[in-house]
Order: sequence, then C-alpha cells, then structure tokens
Amino acid sequence: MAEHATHDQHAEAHEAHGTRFYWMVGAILAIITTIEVAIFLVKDTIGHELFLAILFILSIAKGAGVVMFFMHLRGDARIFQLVFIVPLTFAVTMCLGFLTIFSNYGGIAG
Amino acid sequence: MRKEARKSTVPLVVLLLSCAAMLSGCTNLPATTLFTYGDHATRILDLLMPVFWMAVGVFVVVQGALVYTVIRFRSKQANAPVPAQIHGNTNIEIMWTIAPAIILLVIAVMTFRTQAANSYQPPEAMKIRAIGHQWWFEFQYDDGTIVTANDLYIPVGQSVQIQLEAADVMHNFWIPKLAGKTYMIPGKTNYLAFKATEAGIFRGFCAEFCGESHGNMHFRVIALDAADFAKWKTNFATTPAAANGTAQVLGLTGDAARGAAIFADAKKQCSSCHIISGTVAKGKIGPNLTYFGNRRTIAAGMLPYSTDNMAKWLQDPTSIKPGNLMGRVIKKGTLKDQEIADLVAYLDGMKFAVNMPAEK
Amino acid sequence: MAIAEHKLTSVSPATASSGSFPWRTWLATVDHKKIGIIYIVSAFVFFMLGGIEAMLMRVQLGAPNNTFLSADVYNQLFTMHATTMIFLMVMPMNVGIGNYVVPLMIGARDMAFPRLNAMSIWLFLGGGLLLYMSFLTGGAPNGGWFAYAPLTQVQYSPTSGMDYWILGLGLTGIASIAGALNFIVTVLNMRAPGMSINRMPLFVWMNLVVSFIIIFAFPTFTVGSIELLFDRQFGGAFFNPAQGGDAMLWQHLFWFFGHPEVYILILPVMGMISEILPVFSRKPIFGYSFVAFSGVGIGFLGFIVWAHHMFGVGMGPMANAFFAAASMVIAIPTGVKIFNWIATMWAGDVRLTTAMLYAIGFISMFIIGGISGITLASPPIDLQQTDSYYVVAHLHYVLFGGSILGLFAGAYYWFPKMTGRMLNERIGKIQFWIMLISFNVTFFPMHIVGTEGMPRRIYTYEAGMGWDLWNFIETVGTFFLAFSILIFIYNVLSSLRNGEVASNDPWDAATLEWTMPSPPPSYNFLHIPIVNSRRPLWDAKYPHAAGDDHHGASSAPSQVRYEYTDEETAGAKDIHMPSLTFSPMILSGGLTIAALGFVYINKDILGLPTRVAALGFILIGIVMVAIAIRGWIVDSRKDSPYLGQHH
Amino acid sequence: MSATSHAHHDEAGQAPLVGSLGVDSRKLGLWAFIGSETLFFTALITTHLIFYARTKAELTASGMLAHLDPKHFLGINLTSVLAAILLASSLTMVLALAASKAKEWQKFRFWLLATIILGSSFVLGQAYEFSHLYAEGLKLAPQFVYEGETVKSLFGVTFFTMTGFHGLHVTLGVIWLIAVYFKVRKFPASPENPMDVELVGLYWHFVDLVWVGIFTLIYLI
Repeated sequence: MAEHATHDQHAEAHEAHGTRFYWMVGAILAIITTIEVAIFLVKDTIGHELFLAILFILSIAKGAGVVMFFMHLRGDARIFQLVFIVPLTFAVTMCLGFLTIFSNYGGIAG
Repeated sequence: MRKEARKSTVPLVVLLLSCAAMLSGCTNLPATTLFTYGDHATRILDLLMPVFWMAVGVFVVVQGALVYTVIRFRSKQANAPVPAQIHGNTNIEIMWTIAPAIILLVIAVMTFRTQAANSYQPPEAMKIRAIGHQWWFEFQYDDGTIVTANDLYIPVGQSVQIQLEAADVMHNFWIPKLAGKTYMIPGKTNYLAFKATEAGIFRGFCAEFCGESHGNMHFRVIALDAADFAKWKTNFATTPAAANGTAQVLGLTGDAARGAAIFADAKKQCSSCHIISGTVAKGKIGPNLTYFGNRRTIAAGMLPYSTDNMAKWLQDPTSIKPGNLMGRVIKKGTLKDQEIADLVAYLDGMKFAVNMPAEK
Repeated sequence: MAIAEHKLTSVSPATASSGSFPWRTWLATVDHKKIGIIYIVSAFVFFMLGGIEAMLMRVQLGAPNNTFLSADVYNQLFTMHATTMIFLMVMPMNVGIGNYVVPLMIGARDMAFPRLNAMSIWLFLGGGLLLYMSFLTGGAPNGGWFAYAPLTQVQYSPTSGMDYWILGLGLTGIASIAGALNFIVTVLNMRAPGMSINRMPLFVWMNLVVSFIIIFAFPTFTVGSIELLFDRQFGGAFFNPAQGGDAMLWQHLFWFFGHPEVYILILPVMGMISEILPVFSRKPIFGYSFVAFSGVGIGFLGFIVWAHHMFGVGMGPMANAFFAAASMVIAIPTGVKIFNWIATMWAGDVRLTTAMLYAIGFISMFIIGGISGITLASPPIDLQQTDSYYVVAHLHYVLFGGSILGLFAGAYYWFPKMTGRMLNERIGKIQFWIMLISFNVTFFPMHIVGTEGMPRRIYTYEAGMGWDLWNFIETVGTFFLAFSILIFIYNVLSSLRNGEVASNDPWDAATLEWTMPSPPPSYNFLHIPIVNSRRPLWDAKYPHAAGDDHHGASSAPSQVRYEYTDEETAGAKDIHMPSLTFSPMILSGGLTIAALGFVYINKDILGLPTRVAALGFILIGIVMVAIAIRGWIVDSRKDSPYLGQHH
Repeated sequence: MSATSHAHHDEAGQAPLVGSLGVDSRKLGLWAFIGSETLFFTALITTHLIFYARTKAELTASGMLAHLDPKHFLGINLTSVLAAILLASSLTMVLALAASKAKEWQKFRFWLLATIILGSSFVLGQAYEFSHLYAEGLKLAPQFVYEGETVKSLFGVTFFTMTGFHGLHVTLGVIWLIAVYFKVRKFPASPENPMDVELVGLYWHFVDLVWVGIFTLIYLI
C-alpha cells in the first residue's frame, strides 16, 4: 500500500534533527526577534514603508521557522501541510478581504 | 397506468402554478416589482426579464431531461438484466460544464451593465435625507429646513438622491415600483439615486427586520409634477396658520384651538417628542408633525389617513403598532375622548391643498 | 442476482427486546451507530418543534391583519424556526446519518475518536436544550437567526433570548467542530485496506468536504458571537455604532460563516443522493471524479461569496461585482452534479422505490431552487428580491426541497440497515407524493408574493396588496406538509414493530455497509474487508458486470464477506471495542451548566442573587468538566493497548 | 482523547494509532484543529486591526494621533520579554520532544519543566501587563483615558479580547503540559509517550506562533 510508506519517511525526517539543530533554530529566531525590536526602536529614521516591509519579512520568517522546524511541518506527512496551509490561506484571504472592504468606510486606507 | 397518472401530477401542478404566477404578474398590484414607474426599478426589470426567460429555458431542458429519463428508463420487470455499466464520459462532462458557464457569462455581463447604470449618482440630483427609526421614516429636504415623516414627496422626471441613514437599528429602504432596496445602517451613509417617470403615489416598506413592529413600517412616495412639487415645498416651508376650526370625531366636536393648547401643554408630553414648526413643540424623538393634515397615512403607513383613524391611534397606539415609543406614554385612557377630538381637530386642520396623484 | 436474493443472517431488530430500555448502554455509549441514532432521533424532535413554529407563523399569515400571534411572539418564532432547522435539525441529521454510515462505508470499526464523538452528541443536545430553555425564561431569541447588529445589542433586545442564542449555538458549535475533526480523521485515517481516496463512496467524500468547511467556517462565527456576548454582557461595543462599533463587521463575520454553512447543510445530502441514485439505477455514478471534485470546488468557492448576502448594504459596485461573479461561478459545479445525476439514471434500470422517489424529488426541487438562486446572484435583481418572500421561496426550495427531501431519501434508504426492518414502501410513496405536492403548494407561491412586493419577516400585512390568496394557499399547504410528516412517523413506528425484516442487502446495493447484518454488530466488521474498487459489494455480486471500475494498481476483486460461520461469529468476542463511559456526557453537561451561568452573569434581574447563582453555575460547570476530563483519561487508559489492564 | 484503530494496524512494531494515511490519528486531528484555530485568531486580530485603523484615522483627522495613539499604552519592553519567553519555551518544548524520542527521561523532565515554568511566566507577565494597562486607563470599554483625556475608541475592547483569548490558550497549554508531565512520570515505559509529548508540543508551538503574529501586528506596527 503506497500510502503507508509516507509514515516511515516522516519518521526518518524526525531523526534528522538533533538537539544542536533546534538550538540553532532557536538562536536564529531569537536574533530575528532582536532585530525586530531594534528596527522598531529606529523606525522613525528608516521610513514607515521600509519598516513595515522588513517587519513583515522577519515575522513571516520567524513564523515559518516555528512551523517548519519546531512543528516539523517540513518533512512531515503531506496531509499535515494540507490541513494547516489551506486554512492559513483562507485566514489570510479573510483578513485581507475584510481590511479591503472596511477600508471603504474609514478602514486601513481611510 | 395509475402510476403514470400520478407521475404527471408534478409537472402539472408546477405548470398550473406557473400560469397562475404569470397571470398574477400581469396585474398591477400595489407593491409589485413587475410594473415600474422609476428608472432604477425599470432597469432591474429589463435585466430580470431576459434572465427569467433564460431560467425558464434551463428549467424546461433540465427538468424535462430528468422527467424523461425517469419515465423512459423506469424498471419494467422485476428481473431485468443488469444495464451496461457506464462510468462517465469526459467529453460530455466537459461540455455540460462549459454550457452553463456561457449562460452565466452572458448574465454576468448584463448584470454589470445594469449595476453600473443603477449605481450612478447624477450630480444634478435633488438631495433628500432619509433616516430610519424604529418604526418610521424621517425625510429631510434642504439641509433639514423641511422635515416630514412617512410621506416622501419627490418631483417627477428629476433624479433624486436619497441619503440613507438610521437612527437606531438597521432598516432597509424599498419602493418596489421605483427602486430596489438599499440598507439604512447606523454609523454609515448609503446613497440611492432614482427618477420617477410618472406622477403617482407608491408604496414603500422597511425590508430589513428591525424589531418588534418591523411589519408595521411602511411609507408612501408621492411623485408630483414639477410645478406641484415646487408648490408643495413652498407651502410646507411656511409656518402653519394659528389653529382654528372644528372636527367631528368619536361622536364629539373637537376644537382645534383647544387641541393646540393640549399639544403645547408640557404635562401632556406631546411637545417633548414632536416638532410643529411655529409652536413650542420642539421634541426630536418622534416624527415632525408640521402640516400633519397633509399626511396620506397614519402610524408609518399602517392606516389610511382619516380623523377616525387618528382618534384610534391617540386612544391606544400600542394596539396599532406594538412596541412603539408613544405607547409608553399614551395608554388606553391616558387621553380623554374630548382631548382626543380636540387634538384631531388641531392636527387635521393643519394642511394646505396639494394636487394629489392617483395610487399606482 | 442469486446472491442478492439473500440469506437472513443474524437479524436482531432494534425493538425486539422486551423489558426495560437499556438506558446505560445508550447514555454511556461510544458506539458510532448508537450515537448516530441519538443524533437522528433528537434532530427529528427538533424538526417537529421547528415545524410547529413554522405552522404557527403560517396560521398568523394565512389571512391579512391577523391577530393570532403578537408581533413579539412572531419574531421569536421565526428566529427559533430558522435556528432550529439549520443548527438543530439539518446539521445534526446530516451528522447523525454520517455518524452511522461513514465508518461502515469505509470499513472501519468506529469513528477515530469514539469518546469525542459521544461528547459531540451530548454537547449538541445541551446546546439545543439551552436554546429551548429560553422560551421558559422570559422570551426566546428575537433577533433573527442572522442576529444583525445593532438590533441584537442589549438596549434593543433586552431579554435574555439572544444570550441563550449565543451560548446555545456556542455549545452546538463546539460539538460541530469536534464532530468535524472526528470525521476528517476517520475518513482520512480509518479506511479499510485498498479504500483509497478515489475509491471512497461519494457520501464519504461529501462528509469529508463538509467537515473541512465546518472547521474553517465556524471559528469566525465563534469569534462573532463571543464579541456579541462581550457587547451584551461585558461592556464591549464591537457591533454598536453608537459607541464606535461597526454593525457591518457582524454581517461580514456572520456571512463568512453563514454562506459556507449553506453548503454544510446541502453537501452531505448531495452525497446521499449520489449513493442512492446509482443503486436504484443499477449503474455506477456517472462521472465519479466530476461529482467528487465539484463538491470540493463548491467547498472552496463557498468561502469567497459570503457578501452576496449583503448586496444592499452599500459595499460599492466593485465589491458587489466580485461577489456576484464568484456566486455565479459556484452555479457551475452545482449544475455539473445535476447533469451527472441525470446521466446516472440514463440507460439504467430505474427502480422507483420510495428512497429513489425522494432522490428524484430532491433533484427536481433543487433545480428550481438553483435557478431562482441565479437571479439572486445578480446584484441589481437581488435588490428587488432580497428580503422579500422570493428569498424565502428560494431558500426553502434549496433547504426543504433540497436538504430535507434528500434526508428522507436517506432515511428510507438506510432505515433497514439501522433498525433491521424495512419501512413500508406503499405508505412511503403516499407520503412522498403528499409531501412533494404540498411542499410546492406551500413554497411556490412565495416566489409570486415576493415578486409582488411582500417583505420577509413581517408578522402581518394589510388586505388588498394581492397577497391574501397566495398566503392562504401557502398556509393550507403547510398543513398537508405536516400531515405527510405524521404519515412518516406512523410508518416508522408501525414498521419498527411489524415491518418486513431487512436482510443484509435489501436494495442490491454496492457499498460496504450492506455486507453486514442489519443492524450491524457493535464491532461492525468481523473481518475488515479488503477493497479493490469503488463498488466492492457490487463487484463481489456481479463479477462479470463490474465494468472498468478498478482504480489503482490492483485489479483483483475486493474481498468482502457477507456470510460468516458460527465459529467465526463466536470469534467476535476477541474484537476489542472502547468501553462505556459517562465522562463525555458529564463534560458536556458541565459546559452546558457553565453556559447557563454565562447567560445570567451580568444580568440585573434579581440583583446580586442572580449573579451569585450564575457564578455558582459556572463553578459547578468547571468542576464537572474537570471531573469528566479525569474520568475520560482514566477510561481511555483502560482501553489503551499499552496502559490498560485487558492485555 | 483516545482513538480506535484498525485491527490490522495493531501489529507489533507499528507506532500507536497509525491509520490508513500512515499518520497518527490524534496528530492529524490536532493539526486540523490548529488549522481551525488559525481562523479563530485571524478573526480576532482582523477585528482589532479594523478598529485600530478607525481610531487612528479619527485621531489623525483631529491632529491628536501623535499625542493620543493608544499604542502608547503598549510598552515594548515587557512585550519583548514576553515574546522572548514564549520563543524560549518553544525551544525547550522541542528539546523535550527530542529527549522523549531518545528515551532520555531525565533530560525530558528537565526541558518539559522548563517549558512549564516559561509558559507560566508568560501568563503571569500578561496578568501583570493587563493590571498595569487597567491602572493606566485602558479598559474593556469603548473608550480609553490617556493622560486625563477620554478618547472614544474600541482599542481596549479589541485588545483585551484578542490577547485575553491568547492568554487563555496559553493557560490551557500549561495545564496540558503539566498533565503530560505526570502521565509520562507514571507510565515511563508507554510507547505512546513521544506522541503525547509531540501533540502538546504542536499545540504549544501554535500558541507561540499566534504570539508571533500578535507581537508584530499589534505591538510593533
């Protein structure tokens, strides 16, 4: 049964990450958070757009780090990616949709 | 045979009902959406008709295919051989995915054209502010210098732009023969532009559930020829003359001057909720009652205007419109019959002549 | 045909047992079949309550200026009618039938999480009872099932009705999400060997899709109703424009859930139809993949059309155009399903059993409901038709003509499996025709009065609008509809006692549930089948008429068993099933009591005593939940192969 | 939660509760639940963003934004510490999981206890933040008081609702962590243990993930 093979694959994926790896990921996430706070403190000097852009990229990187490595979504069974990424897409769509609609009456753009 | 007779009842019933519906659609009923006198509603009807006939076509084809299939392939014997096991046909399936898509594309294009026309707000349109209250409509002209309730006067042949607001909960402004619905939303302003093409009196409703007496929240649109409308507006802007005259109601003779005094009496509380221009009555909670005698209806379109109905309302407003604010002050017996007669005489006497068009 | 002619193995009709009713085995059950039955019976009770509410409203509207009901009572009735039919009738009825049938169809012994399943049913019942308690405590919810702000703010709706609504639906919402998670895991992870995704019965497919819709759609409703509760009880103002809130936000949050909810109501029924039509046409479904993927497509598209319920609120022409286009696109996969159903019957051997009549009736009525939906998807036309009786007609053609006729098809189809008795076909057919005709008599004229300008949700109307005759006809139709339901109840009760005994496979069907005795034993399959096609049972019965039905590498026939020797049956005692437990019920009871506390936590009815009592309820509820979780853990240890005592 | 599984999967050598998809049933259920929770928190955050944008627009219109922006309430120092705590707890959590898989139970207990302590500190830190904000004038009410001036705004309502529900999730997570700690101590030999740890870990990381979003969208921007 082909479907059953995936189990063994993702079991192997788990073994691949040693504790050293987790410490490294943790350190990178800590550095990202530090940079975020740092640019927050100097946001008036770098301009609002640049601040937002950097912040979004860093936060997405941080979130992706947690999901991919701490939650092992990377390398785990496909189905987990499906049941997480599909609702995440819906959530982002909803958020952007709502913000767009409410910008018509005094929302983000107003 | 009996079985077949029964089977044919369904399409028969549907057919009969459809015929009845058509006949009924051909009658110019008071609130029908199929006889229109305004550009907004007419454009909608012009869109509905082709869509309706397309829908009828689709209905006949698909329902026909269903009924035909069931009759033709009905099992005729108990031990019929197993039919051919067909699992599908990709070409046919792609075809019947595309066919409805084409019909829908046509409908979408027509829809967007109508929508563009109906959402256009002509800059030259006359601006009227409409405010929904639980459960009546307030109409303001000329930045609030003219205020009326439940009778919306508009000129024929000129676009009007209704600025829609709500004072308490959500309401929905609907004049089936003139324009489609637009919500009145607290904290948000909506605009609806339309033009009446004929003089007449038209029905309007609140179409969004807005609480206990939602079903009792109607209004009338009175479309007057340009000259009549101008005359109405000039007259309405003047202060009503001092009250005099009498009216016969409840078997009593009401005196307008006495009625005016009752209305102004702070203890009776009329003036704390209502406005009558030129008097001490300056309350802003209830409808503005200036030139009440010109009203077409009483209690937000619920009762035709008559002195008897006015008396009925003043005796017990709650019985006519459950939950309304006036009913918290005026209960059965709060006002004596003579007081009611006097008030009726006062309010009924406050009017001027208007060339009223017919109900349409 | 020889095999289909049948051996009557181990028949044990549900009602055959005399003596006292085995309460314990039902209240503490974790068996998906018993839970399914409890769902179905309670949903049917709520169906009758919702029906009575509808009839009272129809009596009021039967004549102009009627005074049978007061405005306030009428508003409570229509709120409760819709809430009941949507949340307490169609949803749980779908869940109930799914609960019973899905594990059987995929060759599983039970749902993935049997105790969670038990929690769902009791929590659903708790929520339903809480909602109906509102009638006894000063007024049912009266803001409509859509609960538009700011009418539902406490100053416009001062009774506790809306608080009951928020918390009652909150409980059923938790039950739905838990149930949906259970279905997702069951369908994905509990399939018999060889039952690959593209061999699953379409009813299973649709349950999977709907479960995903539920877990994606309900959270926004939960957030919306939590915010509404904060508005009413804890000093919020999310939806109160007078204090800086936004009434439109409620509508968006509500319809982001509310439109997918429509598909939650209809898709499982479409799945049932996709099982029933092939069986009674003695053919496979036409275009299995198209039907399955159109369901997935509807599920996805359902999340981007929510604002078509709001064309009149002034979102602007661009937003309206987007939502209109998306709504029209959704008609395409729906149309595909209808064509595929008709093609399934085409060239078949169409046997008009009652279940089949209902399935055909479903298609027929759904066509009408689908077509009237097209005009509503067009914003300009919608502005004339929305909030009028035209919409009432449309939604009843989809939800009654669609969902409920389909549910009756499912009831007649699976009743023998569930009870071991056949429903009377003759009475069933009489019921079908009365129901179909009276349904049309009741709801078709609503298209007309809607077009003639009759607004929705009005408790009375004046004479002379041209609405009187139609409304009278509608009211008469309602009574015949109610009569047809009574016929059904009679049919069920008399068939349970005297009905023909059902064999394993009375309909000559194709899927795995029909390989088992009717009703199936608690462990379902003595031997888990090995599946090699979409119609394992059919292929075993008609090896020469299977057609090109083998999807996947193997073309070996499926290994399904429908007969067992006595020794084999005796071996069933070694099959370990989870033991009875009251913990899920205690947990649900605790949450319900806590919810009741939240209804009154900030109410000034009797001053301090009310608040103290409310707080007491919440504490009792929390203690019960804690006790239940402990008991739950202990019980699951007993069943664990690693921690328990039985191995 | 418990789960039934197929007879043919109960053979020795298989991980517990692995089903036809080759994955653990409870893990699949939990991932789907996390998907659902994603939409729950997105709706709460979206509500907050919509109303904050409105307050900002109104304050900008009246020229008072620089002075009265409700963001002034949110001290970046405390929040940065809270974010660091939650992030650190994610690291200790994943180390606990690794230890449980390696059957190093002493290490496991150490890291899980560290996670529990860090999680509890977050809850305490948030409680401190809430009481602090209340004292300063940001309340669960449709207006806030800043330096003596009352401003009509839903900032307090949306902020406390959103962060309060996050805090509630963290609290439930801590309770779950404690339960797993005791379960593993009582049944150290159970082959289910790594999965029990993995499940609570997934939930815990998700709660951290939500805070990553809230930290950026609410505190920093």
